[in-house]
Amino acid sequence: MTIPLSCYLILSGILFTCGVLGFLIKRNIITIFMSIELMLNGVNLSFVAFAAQWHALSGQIFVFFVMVVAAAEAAVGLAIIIAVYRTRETLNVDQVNLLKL
Amino acid sequence: MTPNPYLWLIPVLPLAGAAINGVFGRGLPKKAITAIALGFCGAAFLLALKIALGFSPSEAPYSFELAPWIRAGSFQADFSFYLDQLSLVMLLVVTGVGFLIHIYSVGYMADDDGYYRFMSYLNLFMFFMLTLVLAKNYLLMFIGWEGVGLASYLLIGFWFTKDSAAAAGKKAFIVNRIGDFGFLIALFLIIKHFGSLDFTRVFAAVQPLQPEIAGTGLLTSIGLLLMVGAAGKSAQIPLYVWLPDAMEGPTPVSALIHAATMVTAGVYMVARSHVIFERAPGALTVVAVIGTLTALFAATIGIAQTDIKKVLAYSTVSQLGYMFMACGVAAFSSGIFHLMTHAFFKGLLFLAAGSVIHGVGGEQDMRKMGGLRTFMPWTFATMGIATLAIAGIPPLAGFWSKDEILGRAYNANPLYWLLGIVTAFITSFYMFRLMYMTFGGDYRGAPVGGTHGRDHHGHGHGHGSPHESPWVMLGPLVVLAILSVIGGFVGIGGGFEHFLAPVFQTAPGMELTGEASAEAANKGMEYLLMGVSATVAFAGWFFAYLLYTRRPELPARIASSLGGLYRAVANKYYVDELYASLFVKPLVEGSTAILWKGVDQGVIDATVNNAADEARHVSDNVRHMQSGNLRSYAGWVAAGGAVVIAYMVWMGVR
Amino acid sequence: MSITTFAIVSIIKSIAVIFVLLTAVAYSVWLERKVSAHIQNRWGPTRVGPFGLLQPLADGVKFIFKEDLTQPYVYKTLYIASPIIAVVFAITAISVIPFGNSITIGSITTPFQITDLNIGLLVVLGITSMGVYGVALAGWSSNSKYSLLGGLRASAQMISYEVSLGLSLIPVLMLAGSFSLREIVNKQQHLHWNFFYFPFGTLAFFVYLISAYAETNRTPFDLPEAESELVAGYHTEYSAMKFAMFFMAEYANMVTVACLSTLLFFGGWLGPVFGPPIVQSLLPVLWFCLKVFFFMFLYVWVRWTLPRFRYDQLMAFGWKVLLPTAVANLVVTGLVVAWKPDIWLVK
Amino acid sequence: MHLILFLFFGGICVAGAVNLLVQRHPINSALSLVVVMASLAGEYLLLGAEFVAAIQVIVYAGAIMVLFIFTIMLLNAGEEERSKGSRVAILLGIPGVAIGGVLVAWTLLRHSNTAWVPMFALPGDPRAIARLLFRDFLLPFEVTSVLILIAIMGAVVLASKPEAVAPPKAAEPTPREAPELVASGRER
Repeated sequence: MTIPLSCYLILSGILFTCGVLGFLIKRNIITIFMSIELMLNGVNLSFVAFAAQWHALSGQIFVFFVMVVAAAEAAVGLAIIIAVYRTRETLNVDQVNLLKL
Repeated sequence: MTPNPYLWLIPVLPLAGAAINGVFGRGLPKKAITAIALGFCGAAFLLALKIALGFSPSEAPYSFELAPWIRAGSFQADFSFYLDQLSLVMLLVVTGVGFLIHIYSVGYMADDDGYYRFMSYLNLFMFFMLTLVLAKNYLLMFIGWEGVGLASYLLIGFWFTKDSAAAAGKKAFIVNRIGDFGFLIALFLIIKHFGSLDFTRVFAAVQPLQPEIAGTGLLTSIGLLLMVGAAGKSAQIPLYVWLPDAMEGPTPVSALIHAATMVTAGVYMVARSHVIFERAPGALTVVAVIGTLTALFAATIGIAQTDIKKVLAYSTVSQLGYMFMACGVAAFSSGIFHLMTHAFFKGLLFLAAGSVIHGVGGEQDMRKMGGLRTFMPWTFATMGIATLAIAGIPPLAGFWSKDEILGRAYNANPLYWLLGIVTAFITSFYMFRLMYMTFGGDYRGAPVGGTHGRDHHGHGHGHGSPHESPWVMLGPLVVLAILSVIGGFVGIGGGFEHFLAPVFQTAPGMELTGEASAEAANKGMEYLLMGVSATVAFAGWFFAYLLYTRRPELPARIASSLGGLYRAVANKYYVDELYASLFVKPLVEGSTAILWKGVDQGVIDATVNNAADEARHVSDNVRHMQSGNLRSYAGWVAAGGAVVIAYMVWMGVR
Repeated sequence: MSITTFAIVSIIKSIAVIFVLLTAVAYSVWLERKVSAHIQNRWGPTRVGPFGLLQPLADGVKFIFKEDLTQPYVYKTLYIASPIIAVVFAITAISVIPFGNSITIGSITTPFQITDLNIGLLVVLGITSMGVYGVALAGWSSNSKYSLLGGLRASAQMISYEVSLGLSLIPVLMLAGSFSLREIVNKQQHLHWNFFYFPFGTLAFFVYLISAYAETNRTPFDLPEAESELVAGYHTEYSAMKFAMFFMAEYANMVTVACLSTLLFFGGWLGPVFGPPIVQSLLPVLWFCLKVFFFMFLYVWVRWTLPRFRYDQLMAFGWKVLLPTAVANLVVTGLVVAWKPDIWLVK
Repeated sequence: MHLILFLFFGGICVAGAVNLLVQRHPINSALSLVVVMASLAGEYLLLGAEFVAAIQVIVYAGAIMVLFIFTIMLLNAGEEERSKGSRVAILLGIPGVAIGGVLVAWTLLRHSNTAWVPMFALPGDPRAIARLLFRDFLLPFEVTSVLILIAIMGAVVLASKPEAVAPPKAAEPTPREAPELVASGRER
């Protein structure tokens, strides 16, 4: 009942790549934000996998920290999105390319 | 005596006064400013007196270390003070005369807007001067040296709204820099060869060296460089030009800084370094020659000046020349003796001149004075005493000190003596000329009042004739007059010299010709010389009387008959113009052409500008990367990430 | 026990539990109607069966045969998916709840629990937190103002109170030192129920209860479906079986909360046990059911006693009163556990 | 068994991730992300990190993603517009991602037979994790709590209406749940 570590890592890589791709091709700022979360999750998976391989629980601790950061990031990020939407009335990042209103 | 542990307080007290007045003075009432300035300065004076009374020669020198300052390897320079007979004399002169002049300033500057500033600067000057005097090493001395320069600059340019004052301040500062340059190099040489700047350690290292009688060497170079510094600070040829201009400052400043104390710092420094000079006869000769020439040279200029303060300024230069002459013939204690008496009578002369200027409403041209004897009797009396003193009329202070110098000079080289006697004659002449022009005859000036004079302090209340100064100004005059009368008696029979002897004693077998022959000079010779100098002084008086009271038309005739010579003298031998065309103009033009147009614009600015232009070009092209589009940023990041990954994989493969 | 037996037993247990749960849900509706009627001096359902006992059955039939309206402007996939999500998560949550000790039938001994996880409590929390999606998506996909407002209110309220809820459970975990529900119960032997650890246990219980009421959108926190302002909140546009699913989800959640209250604060199935072995293994289940029944009754009682909050009051209460209380309680409990005074911790 | 479970959850995971990219409505993307996270929790369970799995569900799926959906509902985000924004993203970014991904995958596959991970390899016992978290990682833990606090304040300031920050109001609700926001978001 064992599988190679690289399986997990490849899965994690696929998730990460999907996140990057989402960042590149998505126009909706919320979806882009979700892509970031996807990348974070991909990284989390590799953390846990490495923790399992090397029998070091600190890998899992890192996951917690990543989650905390993700939560903080989500709170602030979504607040920013709301603020942006209020001023620009759009969520399309292609239309939000000027700092000036 | 217990060496006073509060020695360090003497310089620090005026500093505190300066700080308080300088920081809070603007908002303080005038009385508080006065109290602070006088209080701190007076406290320093009292402390100095206390130390002097408790001074016992057997325990001197006494040194006190306040705090470590620079300690790098074996090199060491601390905030430490040094008290021996020499610095004690200086201490008393500086604090005493300084305190009197502080009191005088209260009256003199009473109506000035910058009163707090003035008092703060004066106190600051006191601090630096006392640091200079009390320093135990050359570095701390240099701090004081530069500090008095700063205070002098600030005070000369005290009325900085006046162009001439500001220019004079700058001139004094810059000319002093030349001297300081020499001083600094001397310090470097001392560090290099003796590894220390501490007086005792340096002198202990110099002591065993042989005098460089034939030829020159290290000590000669150090001595010459020190002399350059001293010439700058003490206004000797060729760096004397700043002192007459420094008369732009308020008169108390002229009295305190440019007559009594700061300008004598050079003499003090040379005397302090006597160990070095004694072993460098070449340097000593240079000192003597410079001193003698300066004395004569400045005195001749003094004849033709009409500005009362300028006359005194050239007189100061001349008297400083005497002091250097004394040092140059290794009669250091005579130099210091003359320094002290000179501080009394020259300070008095300046203060009295200030009183005169004050009384006639800011006029400084003697041709517009005259007959003031009746208007200001106290000023006349005190100034008369000072004039007698400086002219060398026995038994006043100047006679004793000047005579001692001349006697020593005669022993060293009669030529010095001859020039010195001529100078004494000229001195006597122009001083009495000043007296007759100012106080004799009838009043030639315009009615005083209304217009504010050059010294800015014109009186609000108009009055028609010159008037006597208030007692706060006359008090210091009287005290100084008394000192000018009796100050010379300490030197009778070599008392002063014996007091200073421990400082200037030389190692056995090292007596120089001047010193040695001075001991051997017979009494008869001495009295003869005394008689000659007294005669010369009276002769000068007589000539002045003749020319300016008996035959007032003579001076003009003499002047016209002398023609070019007179014009040269009146124009100070064109030295300023010479310096301007010789040094200043090439310097300015060189700086403009090479440094400004060539280096600054051509190289530095060009580099900066071209770099900026290039940066703008590059950024013009690169800025398209920063489109503001989030996704294109992500694209760049992804591409960059790919590069990084590729690099790392490639490294891993390799 | 072989894998096959394990699988068979598990399947049997799951079916039984789901059946019991659905029945309980149905009869808690009946209970609610009855109790509220009696509180209001009415009779409640009486027509169908004795005391109206068959009323739930009739309701079910009615739901099934009603016309299932799907409005043309809804976001269809999610409109259909959200009631399913709601009910699935509500029922799943019961899977880690232990009802009693264990029972031995023949050679097979199995606990009264579908599965015992050592992070049981976390699983319950996780599953209930997923329940928000059903409500939120229902509100959004209906494409109606009332629904959207109801959905927004519901999701905001649920995530807000989930914080207090989680924090109120931590004292219990500290006292028990385990996430396993079974172990938490076993630590409360001899009437050392967590509720009786005054004050922090008691306080934690009340914080938990209030938060749980808000979590399940029950009065006085039933703002999401406040009929006087939002018609019916997030399920305004739902009818027939889809509406029934939300209904079931709500009552299933209530049951879960009641079970958790019992397990965490009131000693679970613990109670006097006697008699032959089969009775000994069934009696705890009875105690458990009685306690749960009490909490179900409490729900109804509270509903007809307290008025509804205003929405800003609800939020202010949650963030400014309940959360600080829970945190303070947490700190106190932590200190006590670390200090271990015998007065409180008799174990 | 392990492989089957891994492939099962992994398949769901990848399907969810791809769906996130394909879907044009943000709410669908969000739901696919929830699916990804839930199946990731399954993967964590396979690795034995049960506590991480539970937290993953509670925090990520239960809180963060709810926040996302909440925002989508609040802003009433519609279908994505197919605007042409960036050539760079297409011309540089996607090849970059492709190259990076391929390189990483290639590297991983080259070393694929080095380490094998058994099922439930490292039991992430809550007790052990707590011990580690509150002893060895106490400082980072406290730092992250400060971070969270700052994030909360930032979110409140950013999301509250400009005029809502200054004037004193009775019982100011937390902005992201504020009813007036709900109303205004809907009205737009």
